Amino acid sequence: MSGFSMVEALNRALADELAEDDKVLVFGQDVAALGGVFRVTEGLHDRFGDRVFDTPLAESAIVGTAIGMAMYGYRPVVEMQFDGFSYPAFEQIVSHVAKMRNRSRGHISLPMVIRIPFGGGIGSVEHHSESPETYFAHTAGLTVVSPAAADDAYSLLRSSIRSDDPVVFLEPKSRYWHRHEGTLPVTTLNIGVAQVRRPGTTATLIGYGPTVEVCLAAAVAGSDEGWDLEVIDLRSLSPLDTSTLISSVEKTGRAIVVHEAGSFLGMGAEIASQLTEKAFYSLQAPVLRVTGFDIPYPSAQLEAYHLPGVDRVLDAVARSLSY
Amino acid sequence: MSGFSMVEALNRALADELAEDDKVLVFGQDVAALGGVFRVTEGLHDRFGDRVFDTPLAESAIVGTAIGMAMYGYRPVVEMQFDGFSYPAFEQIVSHVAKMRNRSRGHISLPMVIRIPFGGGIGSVEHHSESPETYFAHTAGLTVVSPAAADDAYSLLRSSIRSDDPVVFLEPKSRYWHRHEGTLPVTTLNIGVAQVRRPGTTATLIGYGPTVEVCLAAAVAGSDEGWDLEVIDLRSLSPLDTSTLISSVEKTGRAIVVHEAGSFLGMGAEIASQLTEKAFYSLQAPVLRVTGFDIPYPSAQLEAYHLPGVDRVLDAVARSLSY
Amino acid sequence: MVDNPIETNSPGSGTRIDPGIVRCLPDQTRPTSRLLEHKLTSDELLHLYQRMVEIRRFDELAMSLQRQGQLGVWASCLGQEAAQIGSAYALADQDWVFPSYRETAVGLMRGITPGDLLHQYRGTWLGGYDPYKHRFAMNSIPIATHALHATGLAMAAKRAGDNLVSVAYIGDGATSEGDAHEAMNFAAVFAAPVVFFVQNNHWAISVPLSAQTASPTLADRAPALGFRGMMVDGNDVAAVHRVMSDALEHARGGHGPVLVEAITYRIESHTTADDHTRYRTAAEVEEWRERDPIARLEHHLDSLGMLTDDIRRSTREAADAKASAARIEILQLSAGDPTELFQHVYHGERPLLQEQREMLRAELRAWEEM
Amino acid sequence: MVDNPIETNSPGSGTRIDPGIVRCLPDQTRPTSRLLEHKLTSDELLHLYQRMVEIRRFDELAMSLQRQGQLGVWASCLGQEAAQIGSAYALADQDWVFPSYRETAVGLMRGITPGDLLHQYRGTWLGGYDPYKHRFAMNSIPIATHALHATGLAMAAKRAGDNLVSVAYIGDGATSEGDAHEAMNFAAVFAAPVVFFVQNNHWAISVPLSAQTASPTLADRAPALGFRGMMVDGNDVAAVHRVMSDALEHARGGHGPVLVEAITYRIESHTTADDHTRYRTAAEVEEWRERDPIARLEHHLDSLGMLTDDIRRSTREAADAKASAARIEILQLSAGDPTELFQHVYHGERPLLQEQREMLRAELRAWEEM
Ligand SMILES: Cc1ncc(C[n+]2csc(CCOP(=O)(O)OP(=O)(O)O)c2C)c(N)n1
Ligand SMILES: Cc1ncc(C[n+]2csc(CCOP(=O)(O)OP(=O)(O)O)c2C)c(N)n1
Ligand SMILES: [Mg+2]
Ligand SMILES: [Mg+2]
Repeated sequence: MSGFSMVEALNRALADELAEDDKVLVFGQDVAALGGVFRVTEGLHDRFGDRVFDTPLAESAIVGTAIGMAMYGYRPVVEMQFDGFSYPAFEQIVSHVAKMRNRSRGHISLPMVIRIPFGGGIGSVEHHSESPETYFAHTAGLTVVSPAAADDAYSLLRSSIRSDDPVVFLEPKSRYWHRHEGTLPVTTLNIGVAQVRRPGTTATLIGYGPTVEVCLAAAVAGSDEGWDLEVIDLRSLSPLDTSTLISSVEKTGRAIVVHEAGSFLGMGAEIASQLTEKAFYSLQAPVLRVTGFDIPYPSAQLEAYHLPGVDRVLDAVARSLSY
Repeated sequence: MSGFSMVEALNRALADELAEDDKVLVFGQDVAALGGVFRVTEGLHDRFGDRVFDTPLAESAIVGTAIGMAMYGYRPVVEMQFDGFSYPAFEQIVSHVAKMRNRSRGHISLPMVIRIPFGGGIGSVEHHSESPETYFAHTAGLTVVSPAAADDAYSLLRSSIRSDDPVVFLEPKSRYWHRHEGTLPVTTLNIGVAQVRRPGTTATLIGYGPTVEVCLAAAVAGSDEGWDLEVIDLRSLSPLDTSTLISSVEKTGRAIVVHEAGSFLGMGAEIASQLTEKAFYSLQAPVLRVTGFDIPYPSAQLEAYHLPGVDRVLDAVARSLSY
Repeated sequence: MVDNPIETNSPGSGTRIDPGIVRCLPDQTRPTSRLLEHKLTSDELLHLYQRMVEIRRFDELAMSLQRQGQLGVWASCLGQEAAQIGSAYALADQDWVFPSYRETAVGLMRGITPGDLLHQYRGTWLGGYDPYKHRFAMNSIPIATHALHATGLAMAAKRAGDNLVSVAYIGDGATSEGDAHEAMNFAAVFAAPVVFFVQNNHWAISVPLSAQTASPTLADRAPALGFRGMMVDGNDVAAVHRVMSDALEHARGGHGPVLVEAITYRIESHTTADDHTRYRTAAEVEEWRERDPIARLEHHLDSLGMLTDDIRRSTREAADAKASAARIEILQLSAGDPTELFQHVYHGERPLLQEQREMLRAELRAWEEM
Repeated sequence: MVDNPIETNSPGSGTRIDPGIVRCLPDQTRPTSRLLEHKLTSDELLHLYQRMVEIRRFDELAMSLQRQGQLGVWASCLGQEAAQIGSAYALADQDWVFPSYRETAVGLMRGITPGDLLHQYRGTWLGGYDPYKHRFAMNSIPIATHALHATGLAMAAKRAGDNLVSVAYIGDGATSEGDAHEAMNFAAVFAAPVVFFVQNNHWAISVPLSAQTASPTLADRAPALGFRGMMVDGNDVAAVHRVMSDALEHARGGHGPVLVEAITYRIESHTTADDHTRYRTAAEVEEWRERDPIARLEHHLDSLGMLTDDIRRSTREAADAKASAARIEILQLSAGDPTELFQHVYHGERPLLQEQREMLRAELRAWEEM
């Protein structure tokens, strides 16, 4: 098979960081012998020994001990096995990971990465398809990123490990096996910078993680309607690259945000508010949101109805154009 | 002293529910002999015996055992001692409280109330002044309310206890001791309905919990500038009474949302997005947000700089009018 | 050898049963120093044998349905039948069960139909049965969290004066979670009638027991928190039944919670999505296969002269027939009207969800028309 | 009576020290069956006496500053001086402390200045000292959470081959939190050099120990998780020092974590915002006042003929002088430039915070001009 998948890219990013910086540690549940339930850490234990290790089954402890290690100068990269299992660590993340630098008046840095496979579309059981980004992106002190493509996954993960700020790294499960042409290593944009994946003039589609692909597919389909849609991949949810979004909307006058999380207080809300405030006179229609429903993530046979797909995006474009 | 404080109103609401429905239970840390650190449960243990009881120091257990009790037909009202100590219960709240009805296809109701004193302005130490409403209001399956006045606190708490949906009840600490004229019991509006606290035509100020008072004070101050400001008290954050907000904005053409939580993915983002989408042609300016900064809640001597005050609200009105 | 040390223990708190691991049925694979009396009649033993065979057959069916793409995933309980069936058989009707995702045998023992039980794995809904009818709570996937629900329900029942015990089924891995500790501590402090039934199957996905705890037992957690802990051979259905009966009696009698550590083994991979050959040896699995709980009981029944070829055959046939019926029931499961997605989120109606439901309804209509 | 049972215990895991609660100094309030040898010279005892007096004086100062409105709140450690000072004195420089909000005495023992230590209570900043300089981590207010940080740091130090022990100070109430359990289990599994120093002061705000646990001890949590637990009379500074020294040696020697339960009492209200007369009797407090740790040591020094009136006076005077200096330092604390609020949230700059800082800056300028 040519190219590399996102899983392979993440694996390689971990390996390269482990090789270059002996302060990097990788741990969590089932990351050693098994190589992670998605095989993101495959082979790393063999290669790096006890720098890649399994822990008992306790997420608060995984994040909490990582804090102590980061205080001591290590750069822990921990895995929450699934989005829905990051919640037991919520207190450690919100009360300590996010606040330690500030509390200590800058004395303590916590250079740690919390990797979380997130999002749906893989036919899984409950708690395995959540989109918890709002919880983290709303929390001051955290950096929250999500790659949409395999090459970016590699580069973003390496930058996240090198960041002196703690990073919540959201890996879109449904994109894990998608292959990218080319060879590693690659260097993509910095954390905090969004990428225009496709330029266009009719309207701006904004996605991240799993929905960038949906936006790109909608853009292709939209050209049948004569629409020239711009697609932006956020890459970083916090900080948010507002200026790239504003530039785009100043050109297109219309924007649609697409994500799997529910609409209510989803990223779309923040983006719509900022764009409305900062590009008020450019907008010819309200920023629209195409999102998962505001319901608990549904069972496998129903998820297709829940997830934002190409048709819903195109409907939203049409609605936007009708203003 | 005439009238009653919010603490007294909440205490009376609990007492009246305990008296009328023997399925109601009240528990948490220090709620029995001590009567709660804010005295909200004062005297209830004496009057209702072991239906009001202290637990060991473990928030996940307080919420988790409440789930089991609610399944068995009780109506637990649990207290998280402070906003910042609700996070250890986050997993139970998000993964179970919010989702149990849906998971069980409607078989299980969880009629429980999670009381959380929230917000700042009381000169407290870290973790005691948080505004965690986004975390809860973003979570499908939860009802999230917050009273701004003592009479409403009484009525909202009684309705919350009677609700068959789980309710996160956010009590604005800085309003605890504010007195309301009149006598209890009172009945105010239903959950889900916002209240216009002051009618006006120049712009709409939208607050909830601790910031309604700020909005009202700004409205009074604004009349010096010749502004006739409308003030809306949300009362319920989820569900959000969008139609009351739309009607107001259709009249005023301008809105400013005021809250203590940070702006990024705060309630202001959701309100701004919905208003922009649903009242696009009425809005003469973007919906503006006056909020706490996007930083960890600061120490006592600095909180005055952080909290949205009358001046910032008035500045925002001026900015809104300049569009 | 038959002995009876369980009754000699002071009830109430802080004690762990001697002499360590309780066994009642001979184990062919190792010398057993002493066996305790069990509490089952021959008819009951035979009944349990039949249920174990039937439920194993069901587990095989589920495995094969998963392979055929009819189930999204399957978490086999193969090898844990004695632990699950022996404990479930000891329950009274009014008792409540709080299961994890692996308690298929317990669910079937509580009378839930295979179809109702498998919605979650077929992906047709997140749950499917009426938990009140069977006193079998919703499967809990987040590890250890449901131990708190079990404790809360027990506290509630005690308060109501109802004579029931609430049983939390958790795994060895689950004991590492904070929630497990909090549940045990609350149960002890409130002397709640809960049994924490820990199936120590030696693995939490790929993490072995030795990486989960530095203690030689999980049962010792109980006395450290002031309540009773017991250990049982989890592959010995009669011993499990006996220890569980004692535990339930203890809890029912108002003496507070009990932790039962049932020592068993997960023969299959964690789920069908897992590959256990990556992290454990074939020899280890083989060793435990030889301690198969069904073979153990079979051997015992044989030694009592109770297992004719006829019974073996009829047992197998009955199991096959039930599996066929189950197969049909499972394949008929469907997700139903997608707009039900909005129906159970809240008790009351919500404008936001009504809007979203109308949008979906319009889409469904449009698709139909195409 | 002097005995030495600590060394007779097998090191490694799973044991709790006999004979129960270790004591070294006679307790005037109750017959003490046997006293163990302590490890302090007379000079050291005298030094500890002086520090205890000095730190109690400091605590009184803080109480009165709070009453004068100069501190927002104060959590007194009055009555816990032996536990805190005896344990802190046993530490090596390279060891790390992870305190809760009540470890004032430990903080002062680590050389943090009163002002630096009290920013949090004065409300001038959330913290104030350099944790690396003193190897004294930031105060942790969320109960039990910092036990995990201590464990993580110990795992890191062990990995780095550094010879240090990490000490988590937690309360009796804290042992109920899931994080306490997870921290102890991780520490045990990774054989990390951590000491969990539990000050069992009998109360968690208004909740007594008896409502916190059904177990007679907290120390027994350790053997249940496969590591060593010890109990010590927390009002006996020599015993605390001795047990803590042994615990540190055990952990430092690579034998894994230790839990030390120091039995003491919170004499004051939980904080100045609390009113303990609402939930406990004056008689109970009185009983413990009679077991005052400073009086205990004083009595012992007296019986050794070491406590002249001169020494008493000079000790008191030195304490007063330090308190006066501390008072000045604390009153001089100020919050500084409010735009520092934006400085430590992230390592890098963020446009959103830059905007907000500029807004605040403009407001500050406008206010100045008014
Ligand atoms: C809170 C949480 N973290 C992680 C997981 C992922 N996970 C599912 S099963 C499992 C192992 C459970 O092991 P154990 O408790 O021994 O039960 P067993 O599967 O052996 O029956 C893990 C880690 C989860 N479901 N919940
Ligand atoms: C997670 C969390 N829940 C609740 C609180 C509120 N609170 C502060 S101190 C305290 C009691 C702590 O008791 P203990 O652990 O015995 O320590 P002590 O105060 O006696 O030193 C509580 C409940 C908190 N700080 N953190
Ligand atoms: Mg297991
Ligand atoms: Mg205490």
